[in-house]
Amino acid sequence: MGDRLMEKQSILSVIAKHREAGLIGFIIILSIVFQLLNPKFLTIGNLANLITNTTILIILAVGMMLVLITRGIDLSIGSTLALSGMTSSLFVSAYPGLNPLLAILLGIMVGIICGIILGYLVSIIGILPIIASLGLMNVYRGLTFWSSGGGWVSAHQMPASFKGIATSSFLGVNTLILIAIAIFLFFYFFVNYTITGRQIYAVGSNPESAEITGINSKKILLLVYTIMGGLSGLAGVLWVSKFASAQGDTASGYELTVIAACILGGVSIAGGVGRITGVLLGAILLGILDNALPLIDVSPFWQMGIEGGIILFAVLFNVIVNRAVQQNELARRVV
Amino acid sequence: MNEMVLELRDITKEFPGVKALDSVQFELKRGEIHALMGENGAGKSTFIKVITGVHTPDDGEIFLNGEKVDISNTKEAQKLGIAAIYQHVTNYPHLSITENIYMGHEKINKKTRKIRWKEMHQDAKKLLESLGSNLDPKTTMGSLSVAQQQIVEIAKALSTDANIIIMDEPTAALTHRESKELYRITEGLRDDGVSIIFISHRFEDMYRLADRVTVFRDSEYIGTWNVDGISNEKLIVAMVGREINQLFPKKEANVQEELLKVKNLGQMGRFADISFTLHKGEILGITGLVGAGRSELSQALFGIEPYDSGEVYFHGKRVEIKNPSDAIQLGIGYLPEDRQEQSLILDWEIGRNITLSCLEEISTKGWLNERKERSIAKKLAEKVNVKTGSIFNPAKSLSGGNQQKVSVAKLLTTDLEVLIFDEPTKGVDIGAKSAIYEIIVDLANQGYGVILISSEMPEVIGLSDRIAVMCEGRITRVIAKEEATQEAILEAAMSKERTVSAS
Amino acid sequence: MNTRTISGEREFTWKKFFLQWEWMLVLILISIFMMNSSISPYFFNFINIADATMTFLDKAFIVFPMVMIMIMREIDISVGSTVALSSVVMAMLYNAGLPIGLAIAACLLTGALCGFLNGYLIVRYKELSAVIVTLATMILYRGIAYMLLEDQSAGGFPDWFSYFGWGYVGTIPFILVLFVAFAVIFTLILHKTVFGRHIYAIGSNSKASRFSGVKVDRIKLIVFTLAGLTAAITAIFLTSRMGSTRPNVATMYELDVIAMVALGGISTAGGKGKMTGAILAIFIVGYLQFGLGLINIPAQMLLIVIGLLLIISVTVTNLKFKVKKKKTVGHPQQKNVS
Amino acid sequence: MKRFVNLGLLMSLLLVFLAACGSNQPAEGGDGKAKHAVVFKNTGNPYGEKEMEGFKNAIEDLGGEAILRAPDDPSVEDQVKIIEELISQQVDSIAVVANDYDGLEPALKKAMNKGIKVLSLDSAVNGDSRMVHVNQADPEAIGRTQIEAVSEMIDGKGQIAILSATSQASNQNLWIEWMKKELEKPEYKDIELVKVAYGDDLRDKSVSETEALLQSYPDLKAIVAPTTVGIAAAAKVITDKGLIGDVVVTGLGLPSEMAAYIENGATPWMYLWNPLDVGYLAGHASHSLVEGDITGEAGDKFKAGELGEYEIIEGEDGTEILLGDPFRFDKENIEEWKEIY
Repeated sequence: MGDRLMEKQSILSVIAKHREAGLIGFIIILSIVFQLLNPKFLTIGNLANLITNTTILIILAVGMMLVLITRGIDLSIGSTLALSGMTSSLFVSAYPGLNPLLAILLGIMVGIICGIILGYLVSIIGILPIIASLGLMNVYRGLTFWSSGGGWVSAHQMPASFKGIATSSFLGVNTLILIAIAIFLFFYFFVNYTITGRQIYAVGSNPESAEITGINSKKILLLVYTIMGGLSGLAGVLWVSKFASAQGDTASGYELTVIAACILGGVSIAGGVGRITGVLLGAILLGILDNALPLIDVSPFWQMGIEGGIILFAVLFNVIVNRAVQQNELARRVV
Repeated sequence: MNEMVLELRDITKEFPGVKALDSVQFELKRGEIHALMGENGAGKSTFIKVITGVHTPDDGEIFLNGEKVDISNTKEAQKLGIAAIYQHVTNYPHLSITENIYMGHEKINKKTRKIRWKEMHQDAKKLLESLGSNLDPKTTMGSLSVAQQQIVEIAKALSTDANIIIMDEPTAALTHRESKELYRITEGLRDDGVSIIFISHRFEDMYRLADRVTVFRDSEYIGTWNVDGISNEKLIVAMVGREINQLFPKKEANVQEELLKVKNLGQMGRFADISFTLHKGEILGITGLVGAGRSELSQALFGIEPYDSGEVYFHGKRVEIKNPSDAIQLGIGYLPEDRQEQSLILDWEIGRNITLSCLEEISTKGWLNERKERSIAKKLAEKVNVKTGSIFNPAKSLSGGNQQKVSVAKLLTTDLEVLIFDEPTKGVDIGAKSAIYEIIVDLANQGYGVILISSEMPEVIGLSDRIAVMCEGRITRVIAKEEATQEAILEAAMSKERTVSAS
Repeated sequence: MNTRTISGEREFTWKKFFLQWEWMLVLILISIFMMNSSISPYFFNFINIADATMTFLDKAFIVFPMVMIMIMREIDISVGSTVALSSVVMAMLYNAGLPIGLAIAACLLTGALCGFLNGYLIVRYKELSAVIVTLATMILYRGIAYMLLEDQSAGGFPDWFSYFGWGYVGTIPFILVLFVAFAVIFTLILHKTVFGRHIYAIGSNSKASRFSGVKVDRIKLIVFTLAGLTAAITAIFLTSRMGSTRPNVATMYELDVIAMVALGGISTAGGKGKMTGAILAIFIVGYLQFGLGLINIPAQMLLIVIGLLLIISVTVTNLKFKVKKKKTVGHPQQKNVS
Repeated sequence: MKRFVNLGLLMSLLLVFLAACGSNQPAEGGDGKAKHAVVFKNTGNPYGEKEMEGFKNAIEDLGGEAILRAPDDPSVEDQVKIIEELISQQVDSIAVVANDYDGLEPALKKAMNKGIKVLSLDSAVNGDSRMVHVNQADPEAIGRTQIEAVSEMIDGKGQIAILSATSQASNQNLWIEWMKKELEKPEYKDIELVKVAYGDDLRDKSVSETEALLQSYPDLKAIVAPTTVGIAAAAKVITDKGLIGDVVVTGLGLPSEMAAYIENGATPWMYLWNPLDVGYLAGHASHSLVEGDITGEAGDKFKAGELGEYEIIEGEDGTEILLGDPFRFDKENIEEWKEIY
């Protein structure tokens, strides 16, 4: 009896400590269920689709994680994405001979500018991130409509090289996937092995201490929003290239999906906590739901409800496990 | 070589509207422990921030090893070998011990700029071991006890190769035993040639540790003495500016009928089998080491974290206390340990703070009666003698002691019969301390039943009629006033034997 | 020690009185009226000014509890979805044969339940912030609305049902009358009752409030339920204005509402702000949109203008606040020692 | 205090700036020109821009003033708001491309009560809330041509799927119904409709729905997407996966967007009406309603400029004006049309 209690407790604490393991377990269970319901789920072709479609979410979620760690939030990324996608595609349609790398750079630049403006409002002026990014969300969205004059940039206006950004592949792997892997590895190194990366955690964990340690938290905040902007800019170009169409309402409301991925990945809204591997898994979990629900013939109208239910369940499950661990620890203390 | 490692001359620092330091002096010898004392608001904190480069002084000079230096930011202070351990623990709760130690001076690979985690973990482990701790450096800071965090803070200071370490109230949150451990570490550092500035309200710390003591009062320098050359009374006069004749006021012995009776109270993992009675007009002291379950017990009695077994009787009638409003309704009041976090709303006016817990009584059917509210607030603020001009000043404008008085005033608004004081003089300077003691005794004399929870033994012994000592979640002994000595209490606090309930 | 006298009368200065954010909002509102009258000949007549309120007051009902929620340092981003779900439930039950009165009651009940669930989860699982909980329920509630109605629209209400959104009391729109009644009630509750004072206390220091006997959990539960209930009221008005409903109505309403509350001077840092500010903000945003609509400004310009208005006004409060802070907060401990 | 005044000035300045922006717009009401408004589903939609342009051309030819409006996202709430604003401006007519069949009824009824002529075009509102509807295509004709086309492309046998929008705008559902009816005919007995998928008119969703279709039905021969977003997304997926020739895509699409796919063969041909003409016809209808030439009753006739004469007929719900058969876009003519819209 005593042994069983200990065992149960240790399993629980493992789950609590290694949130990623829990997520992987959940992903595996879901995959098995989907595979049983539709054997086409675990095929190379479908998995490639799944990953390709999730790359943009992963790229954005990595940036959002940094923002959330500093106790911030960025609601403007959907609009930033649309604006940079629109600007770069307008640009390539005007100069079709342009190197696609330049288009990517242009998109990133637009994103960075959007990010710097938000970062400035948050860090220097001191506006709360939720309000500042809410305002800018409207402004950037308006600018997107305005810059295109109400039109779309569609497939035939884009040179093949530009559309190729998202469809080409290197060594048999889609470029999008490669970009996402590169970004993931870069930021994995950045947050875990660089001083600046750790300072982001420090600012989110305890801003006052950070001040005393001599960390320039304003600079860190500015940096974090700039990175988020840059990543949204990149995502904008990839999005437009992938769908070969730039519209005013591109990615409207997408910011909430990104935040949901972070939350599923164990990032705390209260700051200081979040691991990049967790975020990756959170994004993949959402990607699986998006990919598999249509495959197993779930009515499209049920997808949203199922997603909401799973997010709520995952979040509650985490809390309940943590509580059980604490209870167990208390029970072990003999009084 | 100069005997003085650090000298500060005529340091002045002004903030808009406040002169925080007015031309103060300070000298620190190599390898000495120098106590810095003064009431809250005397300018000690600002002074430390000047030394560590958080604030730049408006006027005055700083000499390090005889050379004039400018310390314009914290990085520079660190380079000069100055480190500080602040009063409010300033760490990163979500990060590992290693990171907390090395934040700001991480070890990196010069070429790749990559953080060398392995090396840092190893070094952190060594540092901790040198301080006699076997904590795993990968543990997250937030899961440590305050004393353990304190050790990490010291390790952090050592990791910068500091030869001047400033400790701001390091013992405030420590138990007796933990304090002793800290003394040992501090003395060890001194013997290694580190100079230490030690700030504390506890006279005990100073006598035990310091070689010399410097006193500030009202932003001014008062003087420096050798510790063995100054008496307790003289020091108090230096700090307070007047004499305090009697710290513990005399209490009438008018213990009356039974008020509160607790039987076999327990809460999983925190405390168990707690039984005692409290009478009208009695002060029941509860003490013990940190972690003995004192605060948990008092919070359970007030319904903050409800108990899960046992019975509570009030005036002989069995009652259930599930949340603070139940307790207040019954007539049990609670003065929390951390007044800034748990009692006061610092942004609010003093008056609103005072009336917060009695709004139901002074309103009619839920509608506020602001006139009545004002008059009650004014009356009570005057009763506890808050030093302020108007009840509309914000609570954050008050000193710690006066904030505590406002917290006490909050308890007097409602018809309470039992008052629980949880560490009422923590972080309060000696002047305000005596005022708070006076209030507590006065309340007991008026017929309140008072439960006084404190880790300061002189306080418990000086005020209580009976003292219940807790150890690891249980009451190990109940000592009557007459038999109460520090030794007796300590013995009970460390014994694991259980004695009969305190009825 | 001799007891001193402490002043118990509040000092009143005109400067302090006029230096409130709400006066700034009044100024902005007047400017908007002036601007609207100058740019469009159709604006300045009683009928249009009154009728305009019909176009923006539907979501305004949610603003009242949202002010309370944000003062308590919480947030609710599920209100838009709650509007959609309660509206869909009402329409479906009516179409399934329930009398309209009962369908309306069901709508209110659905909204209240949604709000209650939010509040319950937030109070029960304190580790979870309100953003997380309401983000999840936001997706969930709208998801349920889609499950119920798929991509259909449901309507066919009796003629008198359109009275809510289109009817008049004399020459004043019914919605405006009800809004004013709500505004008065909620303003009084927030500023003149124990309940309201407790809300401010919770937002300023939740722990201290609990230690002072404030029933924090109960108050949060009530306010979140109120948010759901007012979302259902919004649903009734919105449905009445459209005569039918679909699962995707009221998208992004939560952000509109939060923007109004923020513009009204309520900080998401909690404990600060007044109901009057938020009420003024409703009319500022509403009339600005209406006025620009009268000159047929393109939708994208409208987005930019609203976004800039929010940012500029919050920047302004922030700068004002910073200046004040510099003056008073140097080192609180050193102050007022005597 | 000074700062406060400054801020006040700043604010007023902003508003004056806005006012200046605003006054560039033709807002004068008293010059006797009739004012005709058109409200599209949402802004930033090139199809809508063309439709509104056609409307504007017609109105300006006729000497009226055209007001073009669209909310920033395709919601009924915002269209109601815009209609209310138009009523306040005392326009003479309102033509709407509705986001919901029933949802605008109270707003449009209020407009009609104030003497404003109301019609719908493209995406209809119900019969009670309009005087007449300008129907870009006969639903029966659309359903029929789609099935005829797909049958010809796959030689009359194999699996097909439909990729629709959310179909809330009532159009798609109606067309799909007609397609299903058409499929019941004996000549299509070898064609199997395996699934109707919904891409919600979102790029990403339409792409993943298409991918799901391809995964689930490896023998799929054709995808019919009667929505401009869906057809472009489906054609893109087919192109990217190198399935050109194995799976064909057809449906209703914008020439400018689909040019690339018609040229590469992913979509051999497709259909659409000319949105300029839809708008143009609606403009003339608005004018005729305001002038009193027609009342919206079946049998009324009016001249629509270069499009010729039209007659109002009785539709399923209310009266309609039919533009004509959908127009076929293929390799031959796409070059010429892709620049137009």
